[in-house]
Amino acid sequence: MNKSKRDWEPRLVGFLCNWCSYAGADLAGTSRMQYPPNMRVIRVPCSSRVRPEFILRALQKGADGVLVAGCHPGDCHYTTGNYYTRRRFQVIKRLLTFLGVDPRRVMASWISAAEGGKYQQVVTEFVETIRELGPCDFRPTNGQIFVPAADERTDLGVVS
Amino acid sequence: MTTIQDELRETARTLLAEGQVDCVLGWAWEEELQRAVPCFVRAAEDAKRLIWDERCVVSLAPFLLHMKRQLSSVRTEPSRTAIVVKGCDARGVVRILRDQQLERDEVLIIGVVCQGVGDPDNRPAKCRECQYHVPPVYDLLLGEEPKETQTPSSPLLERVREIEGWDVADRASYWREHFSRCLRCYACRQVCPACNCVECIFDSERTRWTYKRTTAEENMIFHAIRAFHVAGRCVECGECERACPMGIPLMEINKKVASDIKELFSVPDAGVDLREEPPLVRYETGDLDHFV
Amino acid sequence: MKRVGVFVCHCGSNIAGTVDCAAVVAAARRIPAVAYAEDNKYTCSEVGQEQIRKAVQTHNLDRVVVAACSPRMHEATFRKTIASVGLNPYMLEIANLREQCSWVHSDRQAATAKAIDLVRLAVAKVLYNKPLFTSTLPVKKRAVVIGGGIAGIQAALDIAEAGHPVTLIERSQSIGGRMAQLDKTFPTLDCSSCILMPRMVDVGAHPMIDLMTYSEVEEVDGFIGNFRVKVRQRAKSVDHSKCTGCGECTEKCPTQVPAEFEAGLGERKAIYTDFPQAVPNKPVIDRDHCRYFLDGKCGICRKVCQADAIDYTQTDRQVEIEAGAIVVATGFDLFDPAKYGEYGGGRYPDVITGLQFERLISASGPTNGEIRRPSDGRVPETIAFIKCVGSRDEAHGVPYCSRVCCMYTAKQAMLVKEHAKDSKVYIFYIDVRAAGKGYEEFYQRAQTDAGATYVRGRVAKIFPRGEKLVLWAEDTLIGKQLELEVDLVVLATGIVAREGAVEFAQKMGISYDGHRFYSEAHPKLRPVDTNVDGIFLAGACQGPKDIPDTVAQASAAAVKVCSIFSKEELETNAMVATVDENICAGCFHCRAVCPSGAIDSKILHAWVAGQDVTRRVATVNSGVCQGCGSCAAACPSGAMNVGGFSNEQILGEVEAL
Amino acid sequence: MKRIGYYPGCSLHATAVEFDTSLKAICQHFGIELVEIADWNCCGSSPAHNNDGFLAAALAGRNLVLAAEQGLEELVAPCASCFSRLKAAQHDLEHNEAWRAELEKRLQASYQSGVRIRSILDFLHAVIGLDALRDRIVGPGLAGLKVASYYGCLFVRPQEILGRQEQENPQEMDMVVNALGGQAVDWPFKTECCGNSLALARPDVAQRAIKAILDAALGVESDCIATACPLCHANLDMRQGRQGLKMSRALPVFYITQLVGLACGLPAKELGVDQHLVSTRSLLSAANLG
Repeated sequence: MNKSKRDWEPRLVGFLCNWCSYAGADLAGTSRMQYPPNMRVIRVPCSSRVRPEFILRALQKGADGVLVAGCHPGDCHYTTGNYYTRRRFQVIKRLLTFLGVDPRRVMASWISAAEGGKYQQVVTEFVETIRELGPCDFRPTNGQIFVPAADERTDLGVVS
Repeated sequence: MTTIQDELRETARTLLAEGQVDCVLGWAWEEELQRAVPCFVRAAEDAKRLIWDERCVVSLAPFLLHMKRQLSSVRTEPSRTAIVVKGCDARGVVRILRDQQLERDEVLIIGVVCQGVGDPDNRPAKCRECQYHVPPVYDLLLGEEPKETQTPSSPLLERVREIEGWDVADRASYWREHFSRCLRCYACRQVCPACNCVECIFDSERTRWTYKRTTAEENMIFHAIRAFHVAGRCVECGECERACPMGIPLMEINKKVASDIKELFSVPDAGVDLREEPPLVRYETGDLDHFV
Repeated sequence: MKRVGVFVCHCGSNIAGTVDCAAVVAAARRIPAVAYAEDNKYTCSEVGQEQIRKAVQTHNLDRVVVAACSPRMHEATFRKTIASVGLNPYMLEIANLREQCSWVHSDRQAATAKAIDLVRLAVAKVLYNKPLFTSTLPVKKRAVVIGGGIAGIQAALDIAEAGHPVTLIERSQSIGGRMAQLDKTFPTLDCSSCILMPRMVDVGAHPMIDLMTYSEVEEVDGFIGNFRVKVRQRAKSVDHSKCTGCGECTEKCPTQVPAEFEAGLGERKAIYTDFPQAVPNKPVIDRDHCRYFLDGKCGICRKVCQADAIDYTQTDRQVEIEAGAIVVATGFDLFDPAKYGEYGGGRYPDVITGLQFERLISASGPTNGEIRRPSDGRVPETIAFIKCVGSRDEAHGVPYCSRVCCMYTAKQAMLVKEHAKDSKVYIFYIDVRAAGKGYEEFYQRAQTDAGATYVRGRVAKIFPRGEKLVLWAEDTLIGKQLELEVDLVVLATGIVAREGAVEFAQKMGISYDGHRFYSEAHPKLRPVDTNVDGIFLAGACQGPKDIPDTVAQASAAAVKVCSIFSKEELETNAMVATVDENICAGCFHCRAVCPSGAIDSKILHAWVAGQDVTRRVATVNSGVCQGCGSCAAACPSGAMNVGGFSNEQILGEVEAL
Repeated sequence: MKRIGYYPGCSLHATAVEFDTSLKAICQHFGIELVEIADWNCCGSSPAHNNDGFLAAALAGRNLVLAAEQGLEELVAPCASCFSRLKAAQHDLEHNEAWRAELEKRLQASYQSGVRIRSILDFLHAVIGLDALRDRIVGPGLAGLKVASYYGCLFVRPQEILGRQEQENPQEMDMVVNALGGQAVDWPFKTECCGNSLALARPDVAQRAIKAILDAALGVESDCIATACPLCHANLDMRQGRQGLKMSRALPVFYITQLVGLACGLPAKELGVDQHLVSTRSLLSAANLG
């Protein structure tokens, strides 16, 4: 069913909070810190904006690993957002592990706006971990990636 | 000597006669179905139809939710309903009250002391490990409180620990097999006191939360999200597993989440205290922090 | 049918250097919903923006994706661009091809593939964008300035001069801060008090400035235009309305305690003013050391006070101030010399800090301006200044340069000539940094006129030998170790963040860097803003700096405050939460997680089957909501959504993975 | 009867024999059973770790394996160099999987971490305890004897292995001296270099270092110097006789264990105080000790 590991490149999704982690990622950029290009970043106002539906849908749409990143507890721009993230994420991660998703596929990290280096390190290590782990066998079993009929998605369609 | 059932009927009759309540929601025996079914008694003389014995398995709490939805669309002047509850049902009522779907004065809780329902030599899992023989919340209590009852071990929790012990691939195939049988009939949602959404995201047309296919993966997403939505609020009443036509062990998932939450945030059981706060909408600055 | 315009930017070579922009444009054109796609060299330039405007009109686009630098850079710019041609400013999404793609990947093929993906994600998201609108909120035209040093004083005066009321909050008895402790200032050697005191008097007398000394900020909430600042005014035990500042009580008070203002070299009474020219020039009682409060005896100050101003019964008062903007000017602390065991900082009395030396040469200081050794009061014949003590020092966690020590050490060396002209001065340094205006010339004068001997090398050890202090050092220019006997050692200790800076930052909701200095919104373009709109920074609390830069920042912060107050109303955040009342079940989990208390409830009436039926649902106060989205994640049914980051938009991006 | 492992190291059986005899005397006095590690080997000292990291870790590491095998969870290594080498080996073997595996292969024994290595100062504080010292001194104990406590380098550095915060102004030996009724003088040369092995290769450099230490001790009018490292003792005691030092008066150098013995009234013979080059007799008789 899944592509052989040789020609497979890990696809990662990162939900980055706008005030800290996204800014940290930008800092890694302005400091020209190099890291693998496997991460697709989705910006959210706060890490507490991330719903479990997004994480599960991402895994199902071909992501081999999902990162949720936010400000260090106490530094949240909205003061309490990441406290809720911390509670929700621990419950959803244990639940997914229980239901058979490898725990290393879903991770959370506190990355401040001043920690460009940490963002580079988290992404690099995450790509390596997922490369070892192999593709996420979460896609529908009959092999082809589910693509709704063209008319049902007139507005978007599929490019690659 | 008078049985609980007699006391129940007498209580219902007086409540209705004195007009303290508009309706008493209890169980009645349905001959053709050979099953005890929910019964809405509105006239005092019908109180004698109410029964109480081991056949009263169905939890009546969710019906309060449905009544409220219909009632609010029909009745305006304040109505008050009495409901007959076992320990686990009472936790369901607390759930509905704490989720602000009902005002406290809209419901009168008649608690009955229960030693377990269903088939005596094959009790449902929830009865075998039940700690709430006496409903944690009630206005009236029928039956004497048992002397002291030691807290039984939890076979369900042991089962969860066992599953946790397997390696990831085995767990994945275990659940994939169960979820491949799920019809998405949503019975588990209909009987759940914690599922009080007006429109469930899985029915939503506007926002494409999920696809309508019932593959093992889609069903896994449904069950993971359902378990998360009720996380910290599930009162472990076991109705979802009982109602599931395909025999999917939903209580194993609920027990897993409930024990995780208890361990992570050291909070009491859900649906026991009328002042409880759902743990996932609160925080402590000192919460555990496994993050990198 | 939705018509998306995609504009891929080269950003000179910043993006085009690693990403094949033409390929990205070609890929974008293949997306059905994309009606027009082009690339240009500088999209944010006037030319680039004009091309967007033209394309929107000619191709009748209804939403735009700009694939360029980080949205945190020019999202606002491009929103104005599309608004100028009639599009709702929020029908825009940015794909971050620079900071998170071209700059961080070197392989052109992989970077281009990722760029295409990022554009696809942005297009997928923009398809679900909805027009959003701001509303307005009244601005409370009062500023709160926290910290009464030169930064706070300057900011307060500038704002007050612009005609807006200011509350200046200072923790100690008097305003003046670090500058009041200095004798002279570089590079002009003019007297610190002479240039500071007039400003302090202006603040004390200014009709628009409420001065709250001996007070601390306890809590800050609210948002730009509508902050609520809770301040604890500590009991002064002196009724300043009656007190005439005659000083009789301080004179007669029997209790002597070390004076914070004198940096440990001098004493003050239990009822005291920080220094003679203090503003307000009315004392406060230090209840931790006053005998009356310790054991109930004494009460001399009350006896001698003709104005009957002493009032032991005063209690702390909590004051809540409504303000539209806040300037943080909380200043800095000095590196603790005791951490340098090898120099005997804090153990040998004649090893002092630069600030203590300032107090020695200050006319109002403990030695009335004479340079005397704290140990035996003798005038030191040889003095050694050691620079970079707790600066540029990884081992002690202070890797940065504190910017001011080279200049004030040169100044102090010149002042030795004035106060003790026969004394010999050595200055141990690594590099001399004199980058300000007139600074290099000042440094040259320190060597020629003052005859200070600059020795390039770090001092390894200081130890007493008889009356003298022995320095083991090295002179790296001549490659020799040297041993030097001196009478006084002055350590130029580095500037570090205030103790408690982190707790204060968390109280304000502003972020701070690895060294606990407060973080500016952008190091080059927004040096006085913080990440919280309406809160500005001035002075060393943002990082080590000298007085000219501090005053410049203070005036900059003041202008930012005045620009807020120039508007009658403030535009509120457009990207706020919204409730779909049809599916809200009224469980109010949203309200439980809302950090700004923006969620309320209301009763919905519906006419059903001839009956008026009621239902309670949540409502959002769009003025207060900051758009964090916690509620949207806590709402199981998705009734609660957030403009700009709606469930549909994020799911759209996830779909395009 | 408290039982604790003992790793003497080569110098305590040779030039620093009085360190060994005084330690055994006070252990006997305080009822502590010293169990010398059977078949212990050389700790490698400076030559090993200057040449081959693994050799240094293995040499010292073998002693840790022996200690664990002989059931000694806790051991005292009085010599500062042995203490430092054992701690470094423990640190390396716990962080370097390859070296650990190699050592286990060569010794055909498994390395268990967790043996608690105590310096002599740690031993005096944690095993005997300051209170016990105060209780057991005879009469005025050291009777106000002014002692300059000299720590040298290996008790306070390197920080990543010893994890000490205070490296410039340590207090452990001063506290012992005060507990013994002596008067620990505050002086700035507690951790300055004693010249170490340069005393052989470059006597001129070593002499300058030693002179600085001795002059500083004389400068604060101390009666004697206390030390806890055989090499420091050798440099400060043996080299005092050189003419170049031109010292105003002789300055006896004691091991801290000898001072403990003296304060507890143990006979001088047992403490080996007469085996120093700088005579201690006149000072001790003046203070009627030993």
